[in-house]
Amino acid sequence: MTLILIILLPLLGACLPLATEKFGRTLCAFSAALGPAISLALLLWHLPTVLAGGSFIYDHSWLPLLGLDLSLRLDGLGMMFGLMITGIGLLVILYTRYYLSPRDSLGKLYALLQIFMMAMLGIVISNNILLLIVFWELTSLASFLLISYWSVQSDARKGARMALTITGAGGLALLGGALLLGKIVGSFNLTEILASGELIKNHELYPVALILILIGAFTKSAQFPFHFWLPHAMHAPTPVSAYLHSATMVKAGVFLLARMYPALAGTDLWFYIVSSVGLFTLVFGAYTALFKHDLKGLLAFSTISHLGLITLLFGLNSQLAAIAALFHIINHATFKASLFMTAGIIDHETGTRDMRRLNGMWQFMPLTTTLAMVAASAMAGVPLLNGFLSKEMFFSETLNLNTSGYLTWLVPLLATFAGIFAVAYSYRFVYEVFFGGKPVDLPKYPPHEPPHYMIAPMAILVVLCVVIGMFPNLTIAPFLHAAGLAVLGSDMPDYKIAIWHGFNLPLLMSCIALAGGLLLYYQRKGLFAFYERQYRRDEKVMFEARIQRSEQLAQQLTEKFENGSLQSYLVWFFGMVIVLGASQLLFIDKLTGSVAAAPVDAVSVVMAIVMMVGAVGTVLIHHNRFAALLLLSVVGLVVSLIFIRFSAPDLALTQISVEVVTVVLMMLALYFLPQVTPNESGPLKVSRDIVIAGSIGTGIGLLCWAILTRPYETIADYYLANAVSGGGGTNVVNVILVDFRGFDTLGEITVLTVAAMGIYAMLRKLRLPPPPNPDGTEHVWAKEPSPPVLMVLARLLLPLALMVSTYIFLRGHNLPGGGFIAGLITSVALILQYVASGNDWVQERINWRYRNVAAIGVLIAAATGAGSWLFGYPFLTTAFTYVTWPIVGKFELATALIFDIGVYVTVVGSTLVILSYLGRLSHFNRHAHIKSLSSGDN
Amino acid sequence: MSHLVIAPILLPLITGLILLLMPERHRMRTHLLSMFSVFALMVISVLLIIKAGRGEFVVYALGNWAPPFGIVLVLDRLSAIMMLLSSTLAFFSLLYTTDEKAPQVSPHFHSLAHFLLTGVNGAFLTGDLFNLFVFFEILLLSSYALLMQAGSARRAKAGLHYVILNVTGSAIFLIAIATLYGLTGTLNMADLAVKVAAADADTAPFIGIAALLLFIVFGLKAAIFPLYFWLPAAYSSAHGPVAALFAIMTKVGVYAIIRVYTLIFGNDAGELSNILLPWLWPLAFITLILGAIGALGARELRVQISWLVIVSVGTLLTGVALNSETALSATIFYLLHSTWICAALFLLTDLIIRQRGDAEDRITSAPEMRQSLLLGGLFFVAAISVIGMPPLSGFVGKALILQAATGPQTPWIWAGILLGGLAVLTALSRSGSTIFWRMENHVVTAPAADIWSVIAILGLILFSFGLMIFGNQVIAYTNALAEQVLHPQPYIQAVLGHIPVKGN
Amino acid sequence: MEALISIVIAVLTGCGIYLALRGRTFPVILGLTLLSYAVNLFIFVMGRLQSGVPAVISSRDQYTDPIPQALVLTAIVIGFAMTAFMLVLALRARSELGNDHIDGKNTREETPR
Amino acid sequence: MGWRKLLPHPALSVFMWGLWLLLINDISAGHVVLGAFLGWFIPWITYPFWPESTPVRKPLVVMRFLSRVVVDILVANYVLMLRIIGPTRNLHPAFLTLPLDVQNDFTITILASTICLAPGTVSANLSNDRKSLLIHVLNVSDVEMAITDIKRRYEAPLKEIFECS
Amino acid sequence: MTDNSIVEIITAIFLLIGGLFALLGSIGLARLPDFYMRLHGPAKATTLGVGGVLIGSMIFFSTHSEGFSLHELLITLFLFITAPISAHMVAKAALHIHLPYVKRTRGKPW
Amino acid sequence: MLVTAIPIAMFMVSLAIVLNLWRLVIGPSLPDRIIALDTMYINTIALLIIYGVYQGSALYFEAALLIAVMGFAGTVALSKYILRGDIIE
Ligand code: NA
Ligand code: NA
Repeated sequence: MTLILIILLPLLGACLPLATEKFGRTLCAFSAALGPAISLALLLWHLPTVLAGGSFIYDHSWLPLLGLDLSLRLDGLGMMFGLMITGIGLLVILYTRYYLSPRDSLGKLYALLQIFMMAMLGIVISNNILLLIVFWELTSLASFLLISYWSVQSDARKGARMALTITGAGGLALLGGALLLGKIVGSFNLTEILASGELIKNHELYPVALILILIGAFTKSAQFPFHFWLPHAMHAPTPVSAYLHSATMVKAGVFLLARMYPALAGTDLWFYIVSSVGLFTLVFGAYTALFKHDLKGLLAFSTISHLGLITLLFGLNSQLAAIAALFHIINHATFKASLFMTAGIIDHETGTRDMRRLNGMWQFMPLTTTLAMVAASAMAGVPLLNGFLSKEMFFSETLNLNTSGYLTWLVPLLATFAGIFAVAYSYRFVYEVFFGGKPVDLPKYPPHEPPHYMIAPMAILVVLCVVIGMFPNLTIAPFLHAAGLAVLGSDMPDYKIAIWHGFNLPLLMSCIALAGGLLLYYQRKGLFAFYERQYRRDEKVMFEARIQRSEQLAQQLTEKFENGSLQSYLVWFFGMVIVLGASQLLFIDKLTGSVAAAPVDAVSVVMAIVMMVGAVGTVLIHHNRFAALLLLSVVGLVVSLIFIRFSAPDLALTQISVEVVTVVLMMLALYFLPQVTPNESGPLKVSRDIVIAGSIGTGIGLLCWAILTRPYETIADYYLANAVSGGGGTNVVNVILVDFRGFDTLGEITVLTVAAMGIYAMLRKLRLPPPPNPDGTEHVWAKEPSPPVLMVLARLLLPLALMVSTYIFLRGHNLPGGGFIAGLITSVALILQYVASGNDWVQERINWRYRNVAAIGVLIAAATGAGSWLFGYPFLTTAFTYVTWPIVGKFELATALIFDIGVYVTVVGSTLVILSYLGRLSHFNRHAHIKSLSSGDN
Repeated sequence: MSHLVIAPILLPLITGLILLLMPERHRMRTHLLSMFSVFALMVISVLLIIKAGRGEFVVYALGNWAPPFGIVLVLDRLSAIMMLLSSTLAFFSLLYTTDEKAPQVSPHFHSLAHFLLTGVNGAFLTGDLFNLFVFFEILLLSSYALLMQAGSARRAKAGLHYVILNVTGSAIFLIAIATLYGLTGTLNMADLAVKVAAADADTAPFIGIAALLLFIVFGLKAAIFPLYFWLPAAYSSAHGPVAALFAIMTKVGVYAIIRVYTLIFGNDAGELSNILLPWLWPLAFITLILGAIGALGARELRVQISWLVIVSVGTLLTGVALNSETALSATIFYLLHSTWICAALFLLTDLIIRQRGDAEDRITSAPEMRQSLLLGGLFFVAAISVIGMPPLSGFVGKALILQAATGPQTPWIWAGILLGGLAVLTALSRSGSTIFWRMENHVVTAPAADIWSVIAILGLILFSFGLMIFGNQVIAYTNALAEQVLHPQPYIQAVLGHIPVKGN
Repeated sequence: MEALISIVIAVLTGCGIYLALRGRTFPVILGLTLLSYAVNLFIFVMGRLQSGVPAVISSRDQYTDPIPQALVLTAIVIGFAMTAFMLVLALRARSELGNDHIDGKNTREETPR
Repeated sequence: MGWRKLLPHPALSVFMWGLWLLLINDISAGHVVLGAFLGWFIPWITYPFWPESTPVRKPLVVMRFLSRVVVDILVANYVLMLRIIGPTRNLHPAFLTLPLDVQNDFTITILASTICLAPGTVSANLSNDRKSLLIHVLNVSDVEMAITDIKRRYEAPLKEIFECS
Repeated sequence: MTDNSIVEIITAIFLLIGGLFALLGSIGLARLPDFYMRLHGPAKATTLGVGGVLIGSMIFFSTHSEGFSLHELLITLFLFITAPISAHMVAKAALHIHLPYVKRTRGKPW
Repeated sequence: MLVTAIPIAMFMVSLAIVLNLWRLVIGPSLPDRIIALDTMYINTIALLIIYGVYQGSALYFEAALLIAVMGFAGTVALSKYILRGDIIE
């Protein structure tokens, strides 16, 4: 449980600074330090056991089905990192208190730092690789926010995005690798994974898993070729750099190498990849660092180089090298953090970090100068400082490669080479900032020593460098031993950290490095010129350009498909239909089935021809819209004849009614549209469309033929058998509509109502003048609204039509008819009134809110359905009974009839909403038009 | 007998109708009724989940007609969880519109939203293929109407494309249904499963045509390549709350694909077993990739989020294509996550648009937002989740799907999902950092976000959190769900063995 | 007869799809209407072709299959609702886009107001 | 006036009653009752659309008029049909302007309809002042004769039925 | 000759006459030279033709099922009410757009 | 008798419909087309009635009635469109 506390305390601490910020900076800093301090204390509390080789484990089931558990383990490696994270973290908190200008929110920075700290602690004491990844990604996110702390600066934003993109990508790769490991081992528990090294390394997926995990580690640790985000992360406030980019974030990558060492290391693949990446990064980073004029830029590349060194050590597949790597992790953290703090102090005091302007600072800040010199010396590998010790181990390991070939001499050579550069840039750091003449127009002048409390954290770290360097066995050895145990297990080699190993090759290399470095620095002129000529590319610009290029490409590619052309979308759609349909149809051996076709009669052929002429005619004539509408009506008419011909009178009734209402609707709409379709399609497009239309038409025709010539078993008999006894009606189609499948009908009238509402909503406030003729003239319309002859007759027809409607409605259950058709007849009769006498006239006579009518209709139908609940039956269960009344005689009462009334009411309501609102459209516009005319007169 | 199963259809239907009858000026009353109804719906879905969680099928025979003759509603784990998803989504989307000053909500917004819910829930519940068509139409028409609530050139164009494509899709849907009926003589999905499995070599290829045509229809709704082209324009032109509601619609397509291609054309379908699979996974893969590319290239936040919807569809259908219990379970988990988060992002974008003046949600520098910290924070969290970074649910969903990948296409799927995630990360980090950080020096005078709007967004994000925290229970449920869905025999027996209430 | 009806459906489908691929709203709606006729006929004939035997229970013992008929009825109504909606949408689009092109492209014969 | 509201068009009601029985093809008691109800109900509910009453007088004249129209339709149609399929060059079409004596919209409507039904004539337009009717005649030799013929055969009886006061 | 066959013959005659008139009306529509002349065919002949067919049907069903079948009268009535109005409306439309008429037509439309 | 008369009558009406279609396709004017369509509706009624006699079934009567009603409504609306453009004003 305390393990969780170790992780969570910083998180809890994240809230405190935000709250205490307004009570002063010191309190804010204290509140920020509280969490990490307790975490540190808890770690120290566990320290004795861990140093003795023990470890603490906490297991809590979280998502066992995913394999993600809240499983924690505090062992030597975790302890080492944990102390580093909390310890340096506390120093950074203290440092930040003085670093940050009052303009910036201290609380926010603390909060983000603490979130980061929590994530980092989580990484190092996770005992579940998925949990590790959770924390891993959290560090990426937190660092994103930290780097972009000054988000108004474009560079900060870009740097943050770059870091996030690169480390995020690495995180994804790591996730992949981890899942593969889980697949191989059967568990995500790190203890189990680490114990299954042999299994993993012999698995066929090992190379993939290894590479994915290494990508994760390398991106985080800024190894080549993923290194470039780190220099640009320097736009973060310097405490952030001191923390993230020396001690923690970038160390997560090498931590992962250490953590996974038992499981993944030891193979040739590991050796070649890890060591060559490390080697290259080491050399490249050291080389580049020398030429950076920005203090933090220099430190960033130096960090890259040192991380390369650590990586190289892990890559060497030797236990001693691993120990050296662990050692260097600590050493690098101490001197690099203090150097970043130095950079921060310089920046803070002078307002610049440009080494070309900074000179002779020792006069202004001697204490800082002293401390920086020590730290830089540690970085350079000067004896009696901690950097020297691990570097010596490194040099000696490069000499003990257990491979043959050119690597045996190349590695030590390049290591020395990198050592030379390290000395050179360390020297440059010290010399060009603190000595070497007078400062050149500093933004702040004169600089002076920063507050003591700002120097204190740096001083503590420098003291550590010295103490470790001088008394390694008293200070660091136990920690290193414990960490080494965790990494290497029982294979712990015999090793001795000593300042003096006698005159040997590593010492020689160190000496060469020191001497060569100084020499190099004083001969730097030509080298700088060479560098300026050779190496002028800016990764940020390139990265941004690459991202922008990929965004542009993405956009172009997207617009290829997403071109805003409905025709193109439809072509894709129909293309899918053709491809998928053909994939089946083309491989059919027997198209025609076993059922014989019925004979053809002359009238049917004639009517079929009429219909096809109508359809083809609609296509040919479609530029003349009104005429096309008329031809379309022919098709609709023949469709209803086909329904009649093949025994479906209900369908014919519905079809013919819907047809007319549709045509009326189309005319209402056509009034506001151009009367003529321009000829826009080129011959290519036309032939393409003909091919598509022809293929699908043929396909559907063939499918239809194939089905019609095949037998099928149908459930129809059941309906025929139960329509009268169970549904109370002899018209089976109607009984299906109101009873067997009444739910469909309820849905269907809902659709109608929704359509009406949608149309109403769309027409509200729509202003739309009818378009002019193609030649630009206005249409000339008749002056008189309606011929009186029509008005008179329409009124006469209304009762007649209502009678017919009643008739159709009442007989529907037993004979063709029903609520839907009756509703349409009523609507058409009313529409006729609108057509004949105009909107206002009808509105004076029926001022229903048609929308409500439609809604009430659906409610009636639904309520009828729900009525069956009262009797313990499911929704829409119908009941009917035969009643005998005097005079009237026996007749049927059926709930289905009430349902059908609902249908009727809905149809009337929604049809009238649609038609009357569409009709009113011109009304609004005409009034608007008149108004504009009259205002124009005045 | 319990009528609870039909409540998710009837409750929104009747609410929608009553809302239509209420006078337009009673805005708050309408809103309250609407909210109350959705809340009740949420409670009902929870009850149904509990019911379905026991592993039994609840078969509700409408009109008391025995299947396959009447229409049945079938509640199983899959339909139950989908309804929970739709009701929560609706609840927060409607909650978002509480703001009195919000300009966009037209008088019929609430009733149309309820009709949409009717359609969605009906589609989830029905056990009848034609009835599925009817509910599809209800939800489509409601969505058309919701999309076209107010005018704008962009919306009109998007709406036109959306409607015409879907009307064409409906025609294909009908042809597929008719073909199935013409060859098997039934519409009940369980019965179809039996009949299709028994189809002989003579008729099977024609049934196969219907099967593939159905995929085109569902694929159009789900927005799979090459049928998704309508989506970015339509979703991005809709108002925030409408777009948030729309987040469920692609999932209806995904649901239909899962249902039909496991139940009817699944492992036991004889000649037609898994007829879809050879097509599904490459298309899903392309969808995923093109969606990620689209997100990368987007110039507006709304458009970008629309592409994220497509990415999620690609991911989901990849999961479906794997045709295994673990994969399906992961898919459902991811489905819950992606729907909630995409909805939250749509709502959030709406708030952003309101505070950015003329720049709206274009990914360019603009005046500072009034509440940039609040909105930025919400965006950051939602973005993390949608990218699939820990510690939010997207990570779990993605990890589950990756874990479930097996077979020869595994490298593709891994590459697709991981690289897609990277593209989305790049895209969102660009849009987020530009919108929230690249600010000009003055602030647009816009009203502060309504508290309910913020709560709605937070709520959706919290659901995503919940998925992570209660992940194990959720995964246990989705595992059981996947087991149930991939072994449809009990479903078929439950439906075809259903006995109507006596006495009719 | 089966061949004849298949040809009719094929022609209707083809014409409908061709028109649906045009560039202006009105012809597209005409095309979709044609397509819906084709589809309705297709559903209808799935109950096979029966002459003179409506699904009304009487003394006859032969009937046509009522289910496709019921489906067509629903399809007709839904098709009507969709057509109406599309028409109004076309008006809305002309109002917003200034012309009746399905992609809102400005063309010669009409300039946006 | 109470009964006028309750039973606005008694003749129409009776007509509708008959119509119902005609439609339903069944004179069972139930349908007689239902028909009576509908015959009352439908005119009552559509009353706002047709508020003016059109009292029909002189049933004898009505009968005479109707039979004349029917005979005209039957006999003259035959002649006309022969002309349609015969050589079209022999047809002598004309537009006639018929000055109207009848004033009531309803009467004009009936007249226009009758002219349309009558062979060889179509009433094509009604002037805005409702004083004259434009008629297209398919084949006419004497224009004046035709006009007086129409006035005598159709307009006069209609005026007598509906408008003589 | 049985009653039945007499009825059949009468029915047949009415159907044939009706069909013939319908055809004649449509021939008129198809071949007459100008719109106003073409209008005459459908306005009357076709209506009459349908009337004939309806009478045939009335006779047939009155004798082939129990009771009279008079409901065809309703269609006839309806057609006779509406056909003239249709013709009038279309003619009015034609006049409005100034459709040309053959030269020999006497009188002028207004 | 009836057996031979019905096909002949039906064929005559079908021919009439073909002639209507001919007029409808060639136009030349819109009123021509409207009247052609109207006539086609009426001929369809005839066709239906004859078919009803042929089948001996009264079930086609309603369809015929409805075609009459709808045909009229359609023709009126179409004519009004030419006259006024705006059919509901
Ligand atoms: Na019916
Ligand atoms: Na109008």
